[in-house]
Amino acid sequence: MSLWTQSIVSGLLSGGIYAMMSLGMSLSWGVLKIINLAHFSFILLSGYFTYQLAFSYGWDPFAAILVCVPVFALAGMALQWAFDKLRVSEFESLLLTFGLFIIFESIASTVWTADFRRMDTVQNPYQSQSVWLGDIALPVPQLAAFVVAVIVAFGTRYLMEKTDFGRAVRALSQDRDVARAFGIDPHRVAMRLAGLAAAFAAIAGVFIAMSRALWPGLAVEWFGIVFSVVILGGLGSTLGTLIAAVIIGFVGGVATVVGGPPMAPLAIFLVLIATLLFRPQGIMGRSSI
Amino acid sequence: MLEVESVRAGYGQAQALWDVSLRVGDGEIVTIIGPNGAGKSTLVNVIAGIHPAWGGRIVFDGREITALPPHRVCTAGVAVVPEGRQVFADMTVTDNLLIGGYHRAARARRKENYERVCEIFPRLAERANQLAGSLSGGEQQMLAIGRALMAEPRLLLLDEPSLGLAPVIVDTIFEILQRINAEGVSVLVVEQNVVEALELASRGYVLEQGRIVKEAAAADLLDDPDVRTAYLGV
Amino acid sequence: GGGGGSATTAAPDTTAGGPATTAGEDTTPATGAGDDEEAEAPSGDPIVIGSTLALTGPLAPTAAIHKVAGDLFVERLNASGGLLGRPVEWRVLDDESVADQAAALYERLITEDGVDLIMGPYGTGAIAAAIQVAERYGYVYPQHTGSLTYAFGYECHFPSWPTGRYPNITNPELVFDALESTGNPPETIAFVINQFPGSMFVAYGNPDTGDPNDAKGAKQIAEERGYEVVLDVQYPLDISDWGPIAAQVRDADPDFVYLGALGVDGPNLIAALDALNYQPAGMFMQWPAPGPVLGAGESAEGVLSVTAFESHPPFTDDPVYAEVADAFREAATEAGIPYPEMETQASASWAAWETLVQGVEGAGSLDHQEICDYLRNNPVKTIFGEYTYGTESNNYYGDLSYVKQVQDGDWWVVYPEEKAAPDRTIQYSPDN
Amino acid sequence: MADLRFEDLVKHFGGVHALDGVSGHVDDGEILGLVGPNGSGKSTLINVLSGHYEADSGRVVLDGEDITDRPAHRIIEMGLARTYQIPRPFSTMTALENVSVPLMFGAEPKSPGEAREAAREWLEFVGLEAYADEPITSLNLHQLKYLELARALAARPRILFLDEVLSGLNPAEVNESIEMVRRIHDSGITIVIVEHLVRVVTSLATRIMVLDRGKVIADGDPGEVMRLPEVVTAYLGKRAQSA
Amino acid sequence: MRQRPWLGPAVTLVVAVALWFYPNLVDAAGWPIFYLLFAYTVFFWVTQASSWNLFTGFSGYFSFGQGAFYGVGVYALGVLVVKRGWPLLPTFVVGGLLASVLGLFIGLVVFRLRRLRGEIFALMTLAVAFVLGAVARISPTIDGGQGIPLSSVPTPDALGTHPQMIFRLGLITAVLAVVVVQVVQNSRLGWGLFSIRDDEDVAETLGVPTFRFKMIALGLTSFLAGLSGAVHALQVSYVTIEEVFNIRVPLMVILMSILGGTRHWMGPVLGALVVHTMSDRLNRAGLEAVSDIIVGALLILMIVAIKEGLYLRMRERPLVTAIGAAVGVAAGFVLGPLDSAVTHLAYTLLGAVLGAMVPVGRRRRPQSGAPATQTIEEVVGG
Ligand SMILES: Nc1ncnc2c1ncn2[C@@H]1O[C@H](COP(=O)(O)OP(=O)(O)OP(=O)(O)O)[C@@H](O)[C@H]1O
Ligand SMILES: Nc1ncnc2c1ncn2[C@@H]1O[C@H](COP(=O)(O)OP(=O)(O)OP(=O)(O)O)[C@@H](O)[C@H]1O
Ligand SMILES: [Mg+2]
Ligand SMILES: [Mg+2]
Repeated sequence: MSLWTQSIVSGLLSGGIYAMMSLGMSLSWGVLKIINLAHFSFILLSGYFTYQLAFSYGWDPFAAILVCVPVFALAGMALQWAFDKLRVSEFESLLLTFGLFIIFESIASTVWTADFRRMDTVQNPYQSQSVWLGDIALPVPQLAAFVVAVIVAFGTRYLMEKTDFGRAVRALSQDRDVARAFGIDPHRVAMRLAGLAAAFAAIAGVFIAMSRALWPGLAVEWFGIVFSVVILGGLGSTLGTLIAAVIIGFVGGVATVVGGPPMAPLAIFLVLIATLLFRPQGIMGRSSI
Repeated sequence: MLEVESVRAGYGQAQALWDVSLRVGDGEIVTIIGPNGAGKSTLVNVIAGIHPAWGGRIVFDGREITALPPHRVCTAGVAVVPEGRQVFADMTVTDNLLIGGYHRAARARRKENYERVCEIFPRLAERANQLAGSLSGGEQQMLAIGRALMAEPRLLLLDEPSLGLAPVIVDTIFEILQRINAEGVSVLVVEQNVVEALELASRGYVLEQGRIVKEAAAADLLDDPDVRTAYLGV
Repeated sequence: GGGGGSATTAAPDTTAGGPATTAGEDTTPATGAGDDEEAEAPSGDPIVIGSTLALTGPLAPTAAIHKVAGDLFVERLNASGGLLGRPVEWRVLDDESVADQAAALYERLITEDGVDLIMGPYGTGAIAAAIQVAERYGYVYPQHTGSLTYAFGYECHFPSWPTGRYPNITNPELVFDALESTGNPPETIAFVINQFPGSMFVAYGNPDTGDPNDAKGAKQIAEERGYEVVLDVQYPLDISDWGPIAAQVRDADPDFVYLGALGVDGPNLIAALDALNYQPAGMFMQWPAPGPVLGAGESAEGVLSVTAFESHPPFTDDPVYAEVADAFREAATEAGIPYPEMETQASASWAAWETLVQGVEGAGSLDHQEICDYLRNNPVKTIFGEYTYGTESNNYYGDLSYVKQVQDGDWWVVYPEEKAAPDRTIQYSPDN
Repeated sequence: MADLRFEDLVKHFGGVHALDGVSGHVDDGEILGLVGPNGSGKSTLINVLSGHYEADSGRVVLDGEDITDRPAHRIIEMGLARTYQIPRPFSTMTALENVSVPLMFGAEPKSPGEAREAAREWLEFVGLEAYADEPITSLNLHQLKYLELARALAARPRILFLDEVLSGLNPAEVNESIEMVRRIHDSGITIVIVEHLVRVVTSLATRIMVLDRGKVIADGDPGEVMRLPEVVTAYLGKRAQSA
Repeated sequence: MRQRPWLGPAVTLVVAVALWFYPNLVDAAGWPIFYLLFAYTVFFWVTQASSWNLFTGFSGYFSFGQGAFYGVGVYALGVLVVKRGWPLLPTFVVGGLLASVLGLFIGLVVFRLRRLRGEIFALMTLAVAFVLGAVARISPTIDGGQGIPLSSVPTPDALGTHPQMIFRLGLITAVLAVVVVQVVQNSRLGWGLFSIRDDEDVAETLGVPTFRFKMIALGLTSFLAGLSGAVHALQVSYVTIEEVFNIRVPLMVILMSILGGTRHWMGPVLGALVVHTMSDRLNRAGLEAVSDIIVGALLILMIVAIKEGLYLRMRERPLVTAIGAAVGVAAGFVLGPLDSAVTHLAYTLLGAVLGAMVPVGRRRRPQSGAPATQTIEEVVGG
């Protein structure tokens, strides 16, 4: 029994990391209409920053958030500024950021080599720590990622649905000219949102670095899961993203126990296909129009 | 209030406006009439800053706004009802209206304005949570007008506000224009209901092929034989 | 002076300083090819050796080590007189960890660039793809890490990784022998296997080759030895969530975990087990990235793996290789490799280069048939010792693997006794 | 020979009853004016009849054949074409290409080459020949409406639904357009026209059907219908009544 | 030009017949055999990109399914020929057909649902590739994690040496793909797909049988992708799940098609040629550290400077393109090592691409017209 509960719990918790990686992507794609592959690079680089801060200066990995968030928020804003200037469309953004992705990967491998980088247990004591709920272990990095993802998802949802900032970005994404004619400064608003999305990537990177080894090609492995989460959750829907991530984590955890790890991707993607067939707009997507 | 001097504009290599000049006085209602494709919408968009001017000057309230981006034109006090509705299709009716009152000056009285719009267009209140894109054509037009009213402009630009509206609503629209004008808002309206528009306005311009060809008091235009044959079809 | 030749190498300047001077003082070239004269500066047109490596993509972390090793080797080779008196240039291209890319690149190196010699790439797929090209053009094909021993039948293919023809048998036998040497072998064992062709082969064998010896694997051998297999899971290469696997391991509570691991699978599983507050009595890892395992600290103590060379005695008893190991450490550190010790991967690379060089020197020409014949008929001296390519067994030489273990925060060879580091013995006790 | 009947059509969007049991018919050769306040369900009716939407319930019969569940491309093939109130051109094609698409399909499909030739003439018919090879972005709203018209005509329909094609024209242009609609009608096409310009409807329509909140509230002779008190209060308002 | 839909396919076939003898020329002239392989790889990408474009470029349904279709082809060959001992040549076609069965099955399920468009469709197709990968991993009859070595596949003598054979097989598939796309582009199917891309509902109400057209297009696309995958298996020589069912093929194909332009059959062909030539030469230059940065930067530059795709841009600006190409040729002689035809090709293409980026050109303004006073009969009759 504890095998089951433990596996399900760790599946659910890994949903927290998936969510954290996907939230910014969802915002950027759903609202800014930028399919930002550089988002993956931000996650990876933020992971490397965390590693480097711990390695060179003995920083606690959690403290790395203080550096990574502002750095990548600025980077995200700068990118958005460029996208705005170039008037990049959705598809163009995919290719353009693919170019950036290649460049960032190559930079990472120049700076940190292609070899694995992983904080040891002294630099990152959290990798082997857990919070215990009875006999269920909640590993600290995953738990932290999960908690932060929940907060971020609800916070962002509030921001997008209930505040003027949220309405402004949505309006902008639908009809830029008219939105501008109602006093919305497109650059400022979009850059702030892009900064936010990149900040989420930075946080995700910190948690990734805390729980696994880094290498420059790692980011490609995330494409499948993150795109699945983003689309299953409904583009731009933060709550949907969270739910989708948790579902995927849960399905993966259960499938690993039932049929072995190779079943996990099969189960995840079958559930994904089934869900889309029955709810094609995604979990939280709008149902009308 | 608004001075447009020798404005030129166009699309790509194609010029659509040639040295257009016009004026809207404080508290005035001015109408522009003209045939299809004359450049009326282009002119409205140029004034609102949505479309760039190639040359000329636009002065609003003594301040040059020619090259200002649209959001700055908006904060200066100009709101627009664009041609063909252009509502935010994937946002609810309420959110569309709130965007109307987004800029700082309008935000303070947003609640009252919202209620006022709902009172003018009860249909919008009924559909408050519907996505704007799924509204009927006329309902979207009401929303576009309501949204502009939310912005509390000092100059309201309307591009064919009656488009697709049932006669009974068209009446309402013209009443509203009169009412907000009485509250001190200047109005520049492009309208194909030429008779009603000229009855409402104090002055009118005739725009043909990108050029102003006539400017007169509205009543005079109504009686002008050229205008009558060209635009009233009588 | 020996400096002149280095201008023609493809080695980055950054590594040129240190090792070159060391090599200058040493009269014996690290190749072990045995020419005794004072190193002459190589002259003439460079001999171009072409190869690809997975400089990007999923195999890049390990390939990076082969890059450092190759660069270092070529640099020292040039410093010690080059090959056939000519300077050597290593042209290494990026195959992006993709097999068809590797095949195309070897085709290009051979037919368009007209390289004189080739060196094998890293990664099963690439090795298998390149071997066909090599065979097509009759090129001698030294190669360092191909573990699918049954798949490589080309007669001029010279694998330097000393696992023997049947790593699927020798490897597990070695590990289990080591465990049994403690007098207290495990009773229950868990198999956790990466679904990578090589690790699958070692763990389960491959029944499709027609050779009954290929059909065996670690699991069957464990069962034959009477261990009870309490868990048998396979996981995909790009697994991201180790929690459920760790839970299964904890649940099965085996005396020993046989992890058919690649790269950082090992430390990932250790961290996941740690989070569950569980530590198995013993664990074996197939081909781990050595550095990250050590990074797992306390929990990694006692972890076993296999190796063919470690930079400690008795392996460094030979001063030539002691010096090579030092030079490698320096070069790898310089290149930013986090765990710069010379161990299995780097030494396999080294041995492949030694094979190639001795083949050429032995044949005295660049004629591939002659080189091939020489290597098939003469032993070569490599970092692993004297090596005879076994013409009966797909050119695989015998098994020269040893068991190493993490003790006191570092890797030490612990079994068999004659190869164990001084005062090191295998530590394993399933009872506590 | 074009005889369209529909019975008890119902279409709900969430809580909105866009069509709430609408029955009616379009007789061969008539010009039916379809009017009603905004949001009364006119466009929805056209969407349902043309197969763009599936009705929740009800039946559509064309020439005795039940076409309720036919896919839209079969319906247009049977001679029923429509325009969109808010123009929906194919945005990456030129004006000419837009019009050539329906010519390639339907009952007498043409090859792409032939379709282009024929499309040019339809563009001429609506006065857009100068824009034939222009991208759609250089057409303004009213030009797009005419393009809608050309596209629908190019399908050679027997029944043509016009959803506010003439709105936004000034009175003089309206007069010309009325003539154009007449010419279309004279060529033997039955027309259903939705328009808020009362003058257009009254001068063209041979019969008028009035919708309000998804229900038919009046149906009959134009002169009489437009004087019914419920039509006046729901739709026309005071001024229009006096006009 | 538009009046001659047969012209494109005819030219393609003539070029193909000429190219058929290219291996003999290489042989006779003693050129590097690599040229054959280089050409094959271009053919491979031309096939994949054209096939992707046929469905996605034309209909606008963004598909990541290319990886799945390609993978089915690769594995069909691996499993059927290596494990089951099927003969080689018919298995190519079987690979295509199996991929096409998969494509049609996806279509049957997905196109029934009106709302499965846009990114949802993209995700569905992405998921299919992952599901196939997982199935292959679980099932030992397909792969089971061991991979399939293809070294033992006997190749038919009729097609010559391995490089000659792979060249000719690649040529056949590429020609097939290009001709199919050419024919589709100028047919009602093509126009139907274009209108689906712009507005599917409107297309349907204007008479386009959207479901049938999408099925046909997806069926063709998946067949071509599977066929080409089966051929490519011979080049991969060791098939593993990770290398086959990943996003490399779809990403490359998307990249090439969009760079070249998705609106014309020539776009993906040009995109494949340019991208593969450039990356091959950059790789050869051996600048590991910077070559990726150059690739990335070039990509960004091209996307930013040429939004409509290389082909349309070049056609619009033939002069600057030609000048650019000429400069490229000259630069090849001045800068480049004169050793390789491929290097020269790369310089030429680079010059042409840079030339096409130069912004020049102007547009006319049309005269407005009033509605004509014709009758419908006049229009129809005329
Ligand atoms: N986006 C555009 N690109 C190119 N040309 C355009 C564009 N929009 C409008 N035009 C052209 O500019 C001219 C003026 O158009 P505009 O929409 O301003 O006229 P209008 O007076 O508003 O006409 P209407 O009464 O039909 O609304 C027309 O010839 C039109 O074709
Ligand atoms: N997709 C939809 N989702 C939700 N509501 C819808 C949808 N389409 C139409 N409606 C609603 O159905 C009602 C009828 O709309 P319809 O477009 O048929 O009106 P109409 O009579 O054409 O009005 P108008 O004269 O303004 O064009 C409207 O209230 C509209 O808001
Ligand atoms: Mg206009
Ligand atoms: Mg309507």
